[in-house]
Amino acid sequence: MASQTVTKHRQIGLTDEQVLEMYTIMLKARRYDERALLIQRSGKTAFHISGIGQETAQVAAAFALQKQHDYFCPYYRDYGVVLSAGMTLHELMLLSFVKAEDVNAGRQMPAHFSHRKHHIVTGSSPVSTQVLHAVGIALSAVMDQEDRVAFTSFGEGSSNQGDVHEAFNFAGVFKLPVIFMCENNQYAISIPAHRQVAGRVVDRAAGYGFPGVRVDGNDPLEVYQAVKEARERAVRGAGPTLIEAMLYRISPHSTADDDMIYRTKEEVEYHKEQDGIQKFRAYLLECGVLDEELDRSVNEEVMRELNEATKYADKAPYPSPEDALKHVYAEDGGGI
Amino acid sequence: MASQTVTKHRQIGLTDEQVLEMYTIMLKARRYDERALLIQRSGKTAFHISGIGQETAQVAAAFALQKQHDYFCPYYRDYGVVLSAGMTLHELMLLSFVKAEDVNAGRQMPAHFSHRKHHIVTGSSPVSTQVLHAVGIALSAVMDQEDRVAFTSFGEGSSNQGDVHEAFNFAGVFKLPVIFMCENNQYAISIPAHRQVAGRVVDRAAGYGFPGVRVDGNDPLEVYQAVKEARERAVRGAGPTLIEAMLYRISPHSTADDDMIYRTKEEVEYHKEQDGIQKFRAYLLECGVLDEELDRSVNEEVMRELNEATKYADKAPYPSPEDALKHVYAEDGGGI
Amino acid sequence: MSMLKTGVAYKMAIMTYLEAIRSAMSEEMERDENVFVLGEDVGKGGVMNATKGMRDRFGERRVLDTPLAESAIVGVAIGAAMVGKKPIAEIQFADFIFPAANQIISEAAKIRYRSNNDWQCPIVIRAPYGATGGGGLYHSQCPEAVFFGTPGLKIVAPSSAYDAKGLLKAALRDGDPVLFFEHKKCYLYVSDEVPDEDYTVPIGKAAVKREGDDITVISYGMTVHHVLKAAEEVQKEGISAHVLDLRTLQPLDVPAILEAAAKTGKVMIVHEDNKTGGVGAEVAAIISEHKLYELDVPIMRLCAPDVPAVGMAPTLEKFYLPNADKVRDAMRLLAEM
Amino acid sequence: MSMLKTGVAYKMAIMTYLEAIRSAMSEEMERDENVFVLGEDVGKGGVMNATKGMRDRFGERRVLDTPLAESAIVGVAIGAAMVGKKPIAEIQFADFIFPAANQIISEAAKIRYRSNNDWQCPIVIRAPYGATGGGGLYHSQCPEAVFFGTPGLKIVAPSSAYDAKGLLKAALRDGDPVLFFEHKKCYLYVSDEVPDEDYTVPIGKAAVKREGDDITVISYGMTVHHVLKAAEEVQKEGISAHVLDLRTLQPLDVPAILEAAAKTGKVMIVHEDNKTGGVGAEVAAIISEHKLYELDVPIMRLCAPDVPAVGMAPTLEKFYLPNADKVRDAMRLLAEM
Ligand SMILES: Cc1ncc(C[n+]2csc(CCOP(=O)(O)OP(=O)(O)O)c2C)c(N)n1
Ligand SMILES: Cc1ncc(C[n+]2csc(CCOP(=O)(O)OP(=O)(O)O)c2C)c(N)n1
Ligand SMILES: [Mg+2]
Ligand SMILES: [Mg+2]
Repeated sequence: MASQTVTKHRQIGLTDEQVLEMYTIMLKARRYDERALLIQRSGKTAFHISGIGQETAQVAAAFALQKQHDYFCPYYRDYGVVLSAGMTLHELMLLSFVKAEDVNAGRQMPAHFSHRKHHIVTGSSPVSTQVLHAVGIALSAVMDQEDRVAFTSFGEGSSNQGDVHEAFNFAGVFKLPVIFMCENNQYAISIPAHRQVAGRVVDRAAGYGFPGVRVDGNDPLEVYQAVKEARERAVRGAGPTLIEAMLYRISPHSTADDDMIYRTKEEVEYHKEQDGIQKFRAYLLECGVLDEELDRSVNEEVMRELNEATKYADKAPYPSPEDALKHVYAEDGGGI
Repeated sequence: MASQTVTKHRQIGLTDEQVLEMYTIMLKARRYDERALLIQRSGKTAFHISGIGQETAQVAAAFALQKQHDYFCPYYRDYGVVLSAGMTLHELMLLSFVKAEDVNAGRQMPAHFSHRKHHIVTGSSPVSTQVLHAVGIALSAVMDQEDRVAFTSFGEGSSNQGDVHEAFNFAGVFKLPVIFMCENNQYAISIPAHRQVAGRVVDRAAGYGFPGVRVDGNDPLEVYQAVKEARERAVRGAGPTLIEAMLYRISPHSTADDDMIYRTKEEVEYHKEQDGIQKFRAYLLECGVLDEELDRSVNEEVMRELNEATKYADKAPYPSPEDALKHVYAEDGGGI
Repeated sequence: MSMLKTGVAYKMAIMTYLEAIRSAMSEEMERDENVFVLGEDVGKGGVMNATKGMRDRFGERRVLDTPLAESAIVGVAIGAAMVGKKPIAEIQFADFIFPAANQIISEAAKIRYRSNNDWQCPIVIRAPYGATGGGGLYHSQCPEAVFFGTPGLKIVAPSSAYDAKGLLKAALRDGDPVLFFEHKKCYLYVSDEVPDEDYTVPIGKAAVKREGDDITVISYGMTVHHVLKAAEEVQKEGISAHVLDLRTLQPLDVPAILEAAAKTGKVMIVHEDNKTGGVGAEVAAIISEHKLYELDVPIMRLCAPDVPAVGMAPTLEKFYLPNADKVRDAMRLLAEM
Repeated sequence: MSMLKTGVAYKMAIMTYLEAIRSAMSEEMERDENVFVLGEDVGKGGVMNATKGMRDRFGERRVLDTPLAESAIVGVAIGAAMVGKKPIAEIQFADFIFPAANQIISEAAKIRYRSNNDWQCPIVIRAPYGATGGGGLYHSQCPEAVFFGTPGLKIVAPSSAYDAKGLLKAALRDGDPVLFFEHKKCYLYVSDEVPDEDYTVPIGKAAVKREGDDITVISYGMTVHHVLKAAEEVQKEGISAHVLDLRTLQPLDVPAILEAAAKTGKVMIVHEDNKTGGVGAEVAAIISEHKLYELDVPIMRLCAPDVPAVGMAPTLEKFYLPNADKVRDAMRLLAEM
C-alpha cells in the first residue's frame, strides 16, 4: 500500500494502518458533524455545535495517546478526540438525539461527552473546568506511579479563564504528566482571538516553566508529533506541555449563532480551502496509503455507519420522565 | 544637603527632599510594624501582620505614582504604600485597635486598608481580588481619558489565583494603564516560592504581551525607576507592566504563625542583614542627604508621632454595638 | 396606546421583556454617561440579543466585548464602579456566574459595609436564567438561591416587560450591587405595556398581580405566568386565587408577603428553582414566623425537584419544570384543604 | 474510660473536636491508601493544626501542600476523585471557598447526575467556618447557605468531637461530594468522648441532644453548645427544652425535624449564619409544610443579623453573634408564648 521511500508518517512512528485509521476517523467526525447540523435544521434535535475545521488536530492528538489508558478531558468540539478514543457514531447520535440509551441518558446537551470505559471524562458547559480535572488525574497517575497522562483541550477564548492559569501553575509546580492543547480556532463566539487573548497562548507556558509549542492544526502529522513528544516528556517525569494548535472554526459558533454578523463569507471560504482533511487525503494519496477506490469504500463505510446510527438514534426512546430523579447521589451511599 | 556629584536619585528624577521623605516613611512603616507587634503581644489587639522587609519597595513604588490622583489597590502588607499615599500613623493605629474612629470603624482586621480621599481602595482578605479592581479602575481612566493609573500589589503566592491571570489578560487586551507589582517575599505562609510558583512570576507578563521587570526590592531607587517607567508607559497608552520585586518576609506570616516550623533562624538572620532601609540610610548618608543628627531628629519625630497615635488609639472608644447594623446598603437607596 | 394612571395620561407601547431590558439600558446610557455594558459578545448584541444595536449607538467602549472570563467581567466592573462608573456586567448565561462568585460575594456585597461607607459598589449584574426548552443542565439554571441571603446584594427577578424596564432603571440608579435575573423564557414569550416616559419600579416592592379570596400564590419570574394562567382556569371552578409577584428577591417585601398570606390563609409558593433552600423557603419561614395564626392550612411549595438541574430530553424537561397544569392541580388541592 | 453501648464495651477517650478530625483523617488514610489531603500549608499542619504531624506520618505526597488557588485545590481534587482517589481538599478558611464555587457547584455537585452515573466525584471539602473572636469579616463567615440547596452536594456541620470524627469517616466512605464545615470555635472549645474503635456517624441523621417537653430548639455547629447551656439555665426556671442537632445540613433529616417540632409545638431555630436565606429558613418551611397543625406558636429563628459578616471590634462581634444569653432570653420568650 505504501510508497517506496520512507514516508513522513513512518518517520515519526505512524504505520500506514494508523494514518488510514486517522483519516477514517476524521471523515467520521466531519460526516457526523454535517449530519447533526441537518438533523438540527429539520427540527429533530435542539442543538448542534460543530467541530468542522478542527478534526485533523483532534484526531492527530488523540492518536498520539494511549486508548483506555491515558485520560481524555476534551471540550465540546472534540468529536475527533472522542471518536479516536473509542466512542462510536452510534453513541454520538444517541447523544445528539438525547435518547435514553445515550451515555448521559439524554440529560446533557449534545457535545457534552462522557465515556468512562474509554477514559473520556464527563464534561460540562462552563468552559475550562476540565483543565483542572486533567491536572488532578495527572496527579493521581504520579501518586500511583502509573505511566499514564491526562490530555485536555480548550478553546483560545477559554484559555482566559482563571482555572487554566491555576491548572498550568499546579501542573508546573509538581511536573505532572498532563498535556494542555489549546485549539485556537480564531474565534470565541464573535470575538476574534486578538481581542480575546493578550499576547499568544503558546507563550504563556514559559511563565510556568514548561514548553509551549505552536503547531499548524491542519497538519495532523505535526500535531501528532508534538503531542507524542509531550507524552514522552510527561511519562518520563519532565512535566506538562502546552500545545497551541492553530485552526479555524469553519461553522458558526453553534446552531444558535449567526456568524455573518461578525465575519465575512470570504474569510470563511478562504479557510475552507485550507481544510486539513483534504490536505491529509492528498498526502495519503500521494504516498500511496490511499487510492481513489479505497477512499470511496472508506467513505461508503463511514456513511453506512452514520446512516445506521442516525436511524437508530432517531427511533430510540427518550428517557422516561421519572428518570429525572435518578442518580443525584449514589444509590447505596457510595460505600467506598 | 546634597553632595557635589550628581547623585543616583537625582539622575532618576528624585529630589533630595523626596528621598528624605521616602526614608522617613520607610521608618514610619517599620516603627509602626514593630509597635503593632508589641501591642498585639500585650493582648491589646487581636492580630498583626507584618510588612518588615518590604517597606523599601512599597514606599519607592508609591513615590513613583501621583497621590490622590492615581489609584492604589494595595495588599495587606503594604503599610509603606498606604503611608506614602497619605494615610497617617494615627489612622493605622486606629485600624490596629479596631476603634470607632478607624476608617473601617473597627469592622475589619488590621491591614485591611481603605481611604477614599487618598484613593486607597478598600481591601478584603481573599487574596488577589483587588488585582481585577485595579484593572477596572484603569478601564475607567481610559474611558474618561484621564491620565491616571491604577497600581496594585500582591504576593507571589497570590499571583497563582485565577483572578490575576484574568486581570493580566484583560489589561493586556485593552492596553490599560495599570501597574501590577508582585512583592515576592519568598514565602506564602509556609510554602517557599519554588513550591508555589512554577516558572517565574515576572516571565508571565510576556504571555500577555506586556513587559515584566524583576527588581531588587531592597533597592528603592531601582523599584522607583521601574514603577516610574511603568507609569509613563501606562499613561501614554502602551499598556500594563508587571513588576516583580524580590524581597524577603522577615517576620512570621502573621502573629498567628510560627515560622520556625518551616524555615531556620539563620535564613531569617541572613535576610535581616540585607535590610533595604539600612542600605538606603547608608546611601543617603553617603550622598549627604542625611547626616547623623538629621537621622536622629527624623527618628525622634517618627517615634513622637507613633507614640501619640498609639496612645490615642488605645484610649479611643470601640464602635457602639448597634453600629453593626449600619451601611449594609446606602441609606437613601443610592440615588445616583 | 395610552392609559390613565394617577391622573396622568401615559403613552404606552407593547414590547417584549427583551426589548424592555434593551430600552432600559439604552435610556440609562443616554441619561448617564457613566453607564456602560460589558460582557462576552455584547458588541454583536449578545447571544440573547439584549444589547442588539447598542454598540452602533454608543460605541464599542460603552458596549464592551470582554475576554471570556466571568470573574474578570465582574471584578473589572467592581473596580470601575468604585471610582464612579455604573457598569452593567452581562453574564452570558446565569449558569456561568459561578466563576464570579468570589467577586460577587466577597467583594461587591461587602464593599460598603467593610469600609464603613467609605466606598460603594453600584454595579448591576445581568444574568439570563431559567429554562427555555432544550437548554439542558447548563443553560437553564436558576442560581438565585446561591446569592440569596448574602446581605449587601440586592436581587431582582422581574416577570413582565414593565417591571423589567422599571426595575433595571431602578437598579442602574441604585447605590448598591444588584443581581438582575432575567428569565430567558420571558424574553420573547412575555410582552406587555410599557410607558414611553421615564419611570422606575422600586426595588424591594412586590406586586399583586391578581386579587383573590380563596388561596394565595406567591411567585416570581416565569412561573408567575404559569400561576396567572392556572388562576384563570381554577376561577372557572370557583376558586379565587390571590397572586403576588415578588419581583425583588432581596430585600423581600415582607409586608406584602404577610398581607397576601393573611388575606386567604392558604398559601402556595411557586418557583422554578429547586425546592430545598430556595427563595420559597424564606418566604415560608417569614410567614410561619409572623402570620402563623392566620394560616388555615400548611404552606405549600411547588418547585422543581431537588435534582441538579433540568435534563435536556423533552421528557425530562417536562417532568422537571413547573407549568400551568401542575400549578392548577396544586391550586385545586390547596383550595380543597 | 469505657461505656456500654448496644451491649458492647467501647473504650473511649476524651479528645478535642480538632483532634477528632485529625484522627478521622489519619485513620482513614491508614485504612485506604487512596485517601489524601491537599490544601494550603497542610504540610506544616495547616493554619488550624488539623493536619499536624500527618506529613511526617504519611509523606508529602499524601499531605500535599498546594499553590494558593482554591479553584485548583477543588478542581484537582475532583479530577483525582473521578479516577479513584479519595481527596480531602482543605480550604484554609471557609471564607475563601468562593473562588472554588464553580468547581463545587457546576462540577462536583453535577458529575454523577449529568453523566447518568457513568462518573462519580467522591471528594471531601473541609472548610473551617464560623467566628472565634477577632476574625473580622473574612475569617468568621458561615457560608453554608451558599451551597445549601445545591442538589448533588452533601453538607455536614458537626458540633461534637464524636460527631466530627464519625461524620468525617462517613464522608470519606461516601460516594458523593461532601462539604464538611468545621466550626473553628469548636476546635479547642469542644471536647467529648470518642471511641477508640472505628465507627461512623451516618450522614443525614440528626441527633437529639436533650429531651424536653416545653420547647424545641433546632441548631447545628457551635450554637448547639449555646443552646445546651441555655437549656440548662432555663431548666432551673422550669422550662424543659428539647434540643435537636441537625449535624447534616444536606440532606436534612426531615423525620427527625418533624418529630422534634411536633413534640412541643414550640419551635426555635438557632444558627450563627445570618437569618435570611439561612438553613433555618428551610427547616421552618419544612415544619410549616408538614406539621402546621401541631404548632402552638410561630416558628422563631435566632440567628445573626442580616449584615455581611461579623465585625472585628469586640463590641460589634458580641452584638452580632448568638450566645447562650441571647438563646436563653429567646427560650423564655418562646416558653411564655
Ligand atoms: C464559563 C463560561 N462562560 C461562558 C460560556 C459561553 N460560551 C460557550 S462557548 C464560548 C466561546 C468559547 O470560545 P473558545 O474558548 O475560543 O472555544 P471555541 O468555541 O472557539 O471552540 C462561550 C463564551 C461558557 N460556556 N462558559
Ligand atoms: C483566597 C484566599 N485563600 C487563602 C487565604 C489565606 N492566606 C492569607 S495570606 C496567604 C499567603 C499569601 O502569600 P503571598 O501571596 O506570597 O503573600 P505574603 O503573605 O507572602 O505577602 C494565605 C494562604 C486568603 N487570604 N485568601
Ligand atoms: Mg475559539
Ligand atoms: Mg509571599
